[in-house]
Amino acid sequence: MLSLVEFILVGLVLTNLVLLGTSRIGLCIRMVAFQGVGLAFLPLLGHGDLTWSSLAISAATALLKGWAFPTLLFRSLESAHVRAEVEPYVSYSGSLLFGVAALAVSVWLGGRMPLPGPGVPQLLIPVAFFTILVGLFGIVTRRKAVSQVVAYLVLENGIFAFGAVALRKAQLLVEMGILLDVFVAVFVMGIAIFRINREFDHIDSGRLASLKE
Amino acid sequence: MPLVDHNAVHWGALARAALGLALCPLLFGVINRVKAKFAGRTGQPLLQTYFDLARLLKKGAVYSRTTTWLFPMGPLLGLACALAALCLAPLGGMPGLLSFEGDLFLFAGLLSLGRFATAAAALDTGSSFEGMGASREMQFAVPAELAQILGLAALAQATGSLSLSEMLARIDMVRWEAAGPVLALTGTALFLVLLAETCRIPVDDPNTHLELTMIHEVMVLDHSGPDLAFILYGQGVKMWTLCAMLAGLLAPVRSGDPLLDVSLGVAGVFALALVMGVVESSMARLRLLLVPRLLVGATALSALALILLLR
Amino acid sequence: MLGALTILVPALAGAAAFMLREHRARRALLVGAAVAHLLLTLAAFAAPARPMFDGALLLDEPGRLFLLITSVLFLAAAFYSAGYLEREMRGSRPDMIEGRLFSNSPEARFTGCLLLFLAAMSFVCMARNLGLLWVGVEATTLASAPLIYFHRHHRSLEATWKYLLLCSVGIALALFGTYMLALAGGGEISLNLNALMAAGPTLDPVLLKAAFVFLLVGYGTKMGLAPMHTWLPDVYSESPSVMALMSTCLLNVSFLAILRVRQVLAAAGQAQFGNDLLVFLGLTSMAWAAVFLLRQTDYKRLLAYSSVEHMGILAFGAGIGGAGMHGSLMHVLAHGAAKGAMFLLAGNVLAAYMTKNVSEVRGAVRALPFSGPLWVAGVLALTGMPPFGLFVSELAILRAALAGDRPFLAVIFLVLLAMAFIGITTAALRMAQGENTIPARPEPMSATWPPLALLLAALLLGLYQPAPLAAVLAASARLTGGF
Amino acid sequence: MTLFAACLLTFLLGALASLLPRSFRAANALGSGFAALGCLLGLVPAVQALASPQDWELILYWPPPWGLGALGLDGISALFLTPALGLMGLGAVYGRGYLANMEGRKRAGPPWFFYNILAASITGVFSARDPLLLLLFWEGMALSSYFLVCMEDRDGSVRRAGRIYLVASHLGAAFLLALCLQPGASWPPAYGLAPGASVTMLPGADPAGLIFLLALVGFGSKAGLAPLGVWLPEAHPAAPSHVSAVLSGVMIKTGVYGILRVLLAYQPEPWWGWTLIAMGGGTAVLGVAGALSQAEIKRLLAWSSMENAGLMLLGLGLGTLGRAHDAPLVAALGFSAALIHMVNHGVFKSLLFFCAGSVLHGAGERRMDQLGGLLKRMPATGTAFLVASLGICGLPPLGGFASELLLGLAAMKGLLLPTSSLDIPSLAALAALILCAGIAAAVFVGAFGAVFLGEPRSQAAQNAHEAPALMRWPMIFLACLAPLMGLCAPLLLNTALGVLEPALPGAQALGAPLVTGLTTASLVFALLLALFGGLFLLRRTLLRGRDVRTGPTWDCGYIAPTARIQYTYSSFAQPLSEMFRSLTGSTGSATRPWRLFPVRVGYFAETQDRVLTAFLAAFNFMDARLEALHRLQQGQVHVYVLYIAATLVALLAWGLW
Repeated sequence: MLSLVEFILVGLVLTNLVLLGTSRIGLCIRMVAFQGVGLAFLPLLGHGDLTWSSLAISAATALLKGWAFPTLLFRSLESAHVRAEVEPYVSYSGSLLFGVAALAVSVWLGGRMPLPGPGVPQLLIPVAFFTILVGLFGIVTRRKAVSQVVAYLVLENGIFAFGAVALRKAQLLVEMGILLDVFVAVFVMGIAIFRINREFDHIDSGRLASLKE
Repeated sequence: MPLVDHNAVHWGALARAALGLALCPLLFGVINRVKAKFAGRTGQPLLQTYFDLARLLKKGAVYSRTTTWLFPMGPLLGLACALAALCLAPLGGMPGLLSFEGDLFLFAGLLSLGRFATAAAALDTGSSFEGMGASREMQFAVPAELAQILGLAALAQATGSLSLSEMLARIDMVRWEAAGPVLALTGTALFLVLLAETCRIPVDDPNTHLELTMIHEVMVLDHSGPDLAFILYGQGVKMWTLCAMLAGLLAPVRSGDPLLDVSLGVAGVFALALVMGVVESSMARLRLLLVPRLLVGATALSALALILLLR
Repeated sequence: MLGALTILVPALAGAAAFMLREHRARRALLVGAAVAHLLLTLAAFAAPARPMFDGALLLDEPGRLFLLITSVLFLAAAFYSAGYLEREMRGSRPDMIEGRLFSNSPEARFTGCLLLFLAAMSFVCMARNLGLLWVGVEATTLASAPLIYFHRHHRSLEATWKYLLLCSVGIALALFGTYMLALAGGGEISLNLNALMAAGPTLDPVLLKAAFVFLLVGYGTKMGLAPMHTWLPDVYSESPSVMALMSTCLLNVSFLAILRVRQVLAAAGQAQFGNDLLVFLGLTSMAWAAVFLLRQTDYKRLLAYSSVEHMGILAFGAGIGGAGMHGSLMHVLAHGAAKGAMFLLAGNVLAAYMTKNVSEVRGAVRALPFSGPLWVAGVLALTGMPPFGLFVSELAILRAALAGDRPFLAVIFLVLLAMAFIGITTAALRMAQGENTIPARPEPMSATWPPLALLLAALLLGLYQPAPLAAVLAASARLTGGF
Repeated sequence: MTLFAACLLTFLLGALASLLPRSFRAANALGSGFAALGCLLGLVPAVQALASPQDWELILYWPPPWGLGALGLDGISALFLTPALGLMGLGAVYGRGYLANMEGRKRAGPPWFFYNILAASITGVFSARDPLLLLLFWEGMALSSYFLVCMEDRDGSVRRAGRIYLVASHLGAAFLLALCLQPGASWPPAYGLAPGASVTMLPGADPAGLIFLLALVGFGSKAGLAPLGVWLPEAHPAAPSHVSAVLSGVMIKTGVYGILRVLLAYQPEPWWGWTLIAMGGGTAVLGVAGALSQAEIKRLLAWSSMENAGLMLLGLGLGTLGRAHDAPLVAALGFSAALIHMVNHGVFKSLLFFCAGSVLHGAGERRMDQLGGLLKRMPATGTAFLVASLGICGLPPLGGFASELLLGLAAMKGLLLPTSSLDIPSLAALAALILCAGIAAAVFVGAFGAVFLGEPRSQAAQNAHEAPALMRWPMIFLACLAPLMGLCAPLLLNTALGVLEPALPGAQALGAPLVTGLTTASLVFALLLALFGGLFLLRRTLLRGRDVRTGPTWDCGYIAPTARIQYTYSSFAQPLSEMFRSLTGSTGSATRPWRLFPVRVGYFAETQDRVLTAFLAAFNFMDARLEALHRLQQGQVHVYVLYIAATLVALLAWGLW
């Protein structure tokens, strides 16, 4: 069991690095989808007993993160007829270097955290931190609105992974609410991107800077 | 122990005041006579001022169309102030009619009220010359008043009393020996103030004939008849009062006998008139721009005296 | 169950508003729902607090306080927007800054989202479970996004985007913080506030601190604490004034969320840490706002920065604790009323002068016989002048700060207040005075009564507090770690 | 007590009532009527409290948030309150006439609303027995006066003045907040409080000294002390005249009142006195020197208000030094001098502003160099102005002299003390006093001459007309009061000493000889008046039946005199203002004669207050620096996210290490 979890986590790290390194938005979206599917298993594997609630949660997660978001993002990407390039402020190699640094930092931070009980891999907290950092980094450095949303999803995934550890006894209400919110958030963002593209003929959020002092 | 009991009316002073009222026009005569002698002329008779006053009082008057009711009040108030001041001033160490702690401020206040009245009356004519004169008068008054008060403060410090009569009564040979230089400084300062207040050379030339250079004379250009008489007499009273005080400071001979003291005081007053005459005939009036400096100098003198006492 | 109704009624009304075709009926629905909500709230005041959904929802004293101000502001907003939507031109019209054509988004969406927004905020007011709290706060964000984009032009779209992105990031951090809180409890306990507070001393301090930092930054982003407030001026200046008014409630409920978390911190004996952070962020916000209030050229942004300033005051008061907490809770009410009135008045000024530029508005007192004087009064209220409520609350906070062991904080507080005062009055009074640049004009009822009522409320708070209100204030101050 | 409550209530009712009616006249009548009535009601208990100490306290059972506060009248309050109420009442009567000619241009409601609020607040400030109440009334006073100052807000300069005033008074109030909110603060501070007994504000700092400084800055800024009161010459002239009268005649005193309370409460240190005397002397000289070079009459009056505030502070300073060096006589003299000067200045300055107002009303011209010859056209106003000028210059036989005499006496007594501890400050005070008296005389004789005497210099002055009765009577009343106050100076002094008795035990006994002294002075006044009357009669008899002709003014043979050759105020004051140019930085612009036949020759002076300009420059500098920070909000959402992340990291670093 545990090895599977670790396998997922390593996958998470690798996908993050890919996200940092790649220039194609489409690839980014797929990577995030992979992450989502992977994360969907965590509620089941995190701790021994299978409950209906955890089943439901993982199913919903898989459905949303694995299918709904990617389709939504691809839709808005197609609607905006732009080059599917990430166009970051920081070069790809620079981003990768940051990734390495972030990994180191998060491993160190994870060391400072108390042990999250039995049956939970050491790796999980550092990985979660790492994913969150990568997400933030993505939002800060990516130009296109779509890629910012993608980065936001990464951030979300990191947090979700952490939550899978933190909330050992899953609370259906809370989890569902959270999932729903995230879904609506992404949905609204998608609409916003669609509008932006129609108004400005670009989705470069770096150029949305008319409101300032 | 106070030599003079305040808050009491000194009836003897009435006589002294009357003396002043009678003799003050003579001061002009003395001064003019001294000047005439210096100039080698025979000069006017000593009593000329009395004649002038009598003639003026007999005359009618001419008023400018510009003026208001305020105009004739000026001379009246000026004279009234001078008289009131006379009531405060001691003569030859003998107290004035009224005295109280701090009457030196009242004394200065009366003088400046008279000045205010004269200046206002001058402005009432709307003449540019008289406005000029008033401006100068008020300007010179600022340092003069300062010098006077600080000088009197020095006297107060020296004698430890705050009323004119008291402090002048306390000045005698002993104090001169004790604080000679200080009293001398104060005396000089007060003498300069005297010159300024009575508009004598070197501050002002009473018998100049060019309006542009006048100060006091130009302010009274438009007064005539009894008004002019009041002004003239007021000048006399003012000069008498100031001279009396200064004489009391400079001639500190106090015999117990009141008659002797008073006569000494009167002698001192006329001696001062002589000195003024000598000054007038021996030097020219200062340039107007220099006058404030002279008076500020006087202020400096009295301030110096005060500080010498304080240390 | 009354509490639950305050969520259900607006939610259902919102759903209905999407369906309704008829404009007039929809507006009636809006006002009706607002009135009903206020009535329910007052009723809930009377009724004792009963937990719902096994303690997930509970309308305790702080919740009531925030629910009350939310409900009152919403009522004013409803009345105002009834007339506002009436006056809003149909079809596309030139934008007053860029001159391009733009149109409004459908009124149904506006009204519906407004009601859903209210529902979400009521939900936040009574959520006892930190997870549900988070859900509610995020829901407010999502429900309000379409409101910002009511006028469909570039700037409002940009504002919407920034709002979405920044708030989502902040909220995500808050979620992380929530999880950390759970982890601090060893992951075994639920996120229920009572459970967490019960487990207080056993919580892991390091995790707890980290969790609080995440939650503070996360909810602070929505509350508009500098430097996370950056979305706020854009939103306030580009959205209709009704939305701006409601977002005042938004800031308030986020503050409530922070207070909830601080309760846990206090239970764990870490209150001092939380207070230091609050004081620090509070002063930072006040300073930042003061800097941007000086020489501010856009009066809607001016109001926005003054909101940042007042959020700073709230945080400062909460951080000072003791009587400061009481003051800051009272400040929530007073500031809510005053700021709401100011936004509506700003809307009137904008409608009359067609410009948001301070230097182009002159003589508002003469041009707008009602809104002009009200505007001046509002400026005084906002700058904490007597006898308005903000004077009292700021006085209480200042007093607590002076009585505390760090009086220099009070000195800084005073200086920043003075700077803000100079900035606001210089700009706002300049607008009111002088020769009016536009002719005097009559004003519609619906545009003048709501701000007047709100200002009167702010005034009343300064002069007199009804006994139940005072009781609730005291109780909630006690609950949220003051006295 | 009931009367006092009724007074406050009347003000509040008046405030509301003046807003109700739509017709101008009704609002005007209501507002002024209520204000006047309130003042009358208040005067009764005030005078009672002055006569005999009152023990009642008006407890306000106020619901939360304020809790209860108390109002009360002890001697000091009463001594401040009595003239205040009287003047505000007269101001109300005058204001009704003054506003009447604005019918159609403005609404009468708001001005009277704020006037009533102002009256209520001032009454409250003088009678508050609780720091919170004091703050409340203080802010109310500042706000209402601000709106009154801004009444003519169509005028840009008025707006500017208002802005400066608002900011200044708010900054001042900030210090009062700190003063009144410190733990254990009480108002008025109890007598004989040990330094720092109640205060724990800044550990380490000398608490009583800190309180003194807070009070000095907070109250002093309202009293117009340089350099804090630089707003004063801007704000006071901008207001309508009856308001200027209240601001200058009454509101300044609230500042003096506050400082006095603090000084009496604590055992002062010598440096307090030095500070007060330095500030007071500086203010007095700066104020009167500034008045020298003013072009507008109301500005001139405002500057002279600054001077008089300085004189009051001199008195307070001497009194403080007297207490610090336990010279009870000097203490009693200094404080009572300040109190009496407060009363006198109130009367005279209000009267002066009334006159200035009626000149404005009658001639519609505020520049002195455009006026002239008004004494013929507005005799009542002119006479009143003359009387008030004599009073404000401290000339006998009017009240002003008494206070300056006491001030001088205090300084002299300080000099005469055997110890040398008071020498330098007393000397400085004396010099400043005399200097100011001299210059003030020049200023006011010049102003009076330029405005009321000579020939009118403009058409406006030519067509000037006397003020309506409603404006005339208050002036006449005050003008008649002036000589009375001179003759009743001993009574006033006795009252002041009695009022100070609780704070300075034995003051009355020490002051007794001075009272008799003042009585002698009043005797001299009577003598003076008698002499004047006698001479007047003498002149009448002399001139009866003689030919009294009228002719042109003696013009030295110049054939075509015009009104423009008269000395203007600027030229009248020029020699003196030259002396003080370095101090005031007055900008005199002289057009010197040029060529053989000079065309235009002129001189014009206007003081641009240096301190104020310095302050404004500093503010603008700071503004500009801070504006540079606006770049932080530069519109890029990425950077905003970075802010969030940075804050997160920073706080985490703070929290976890």
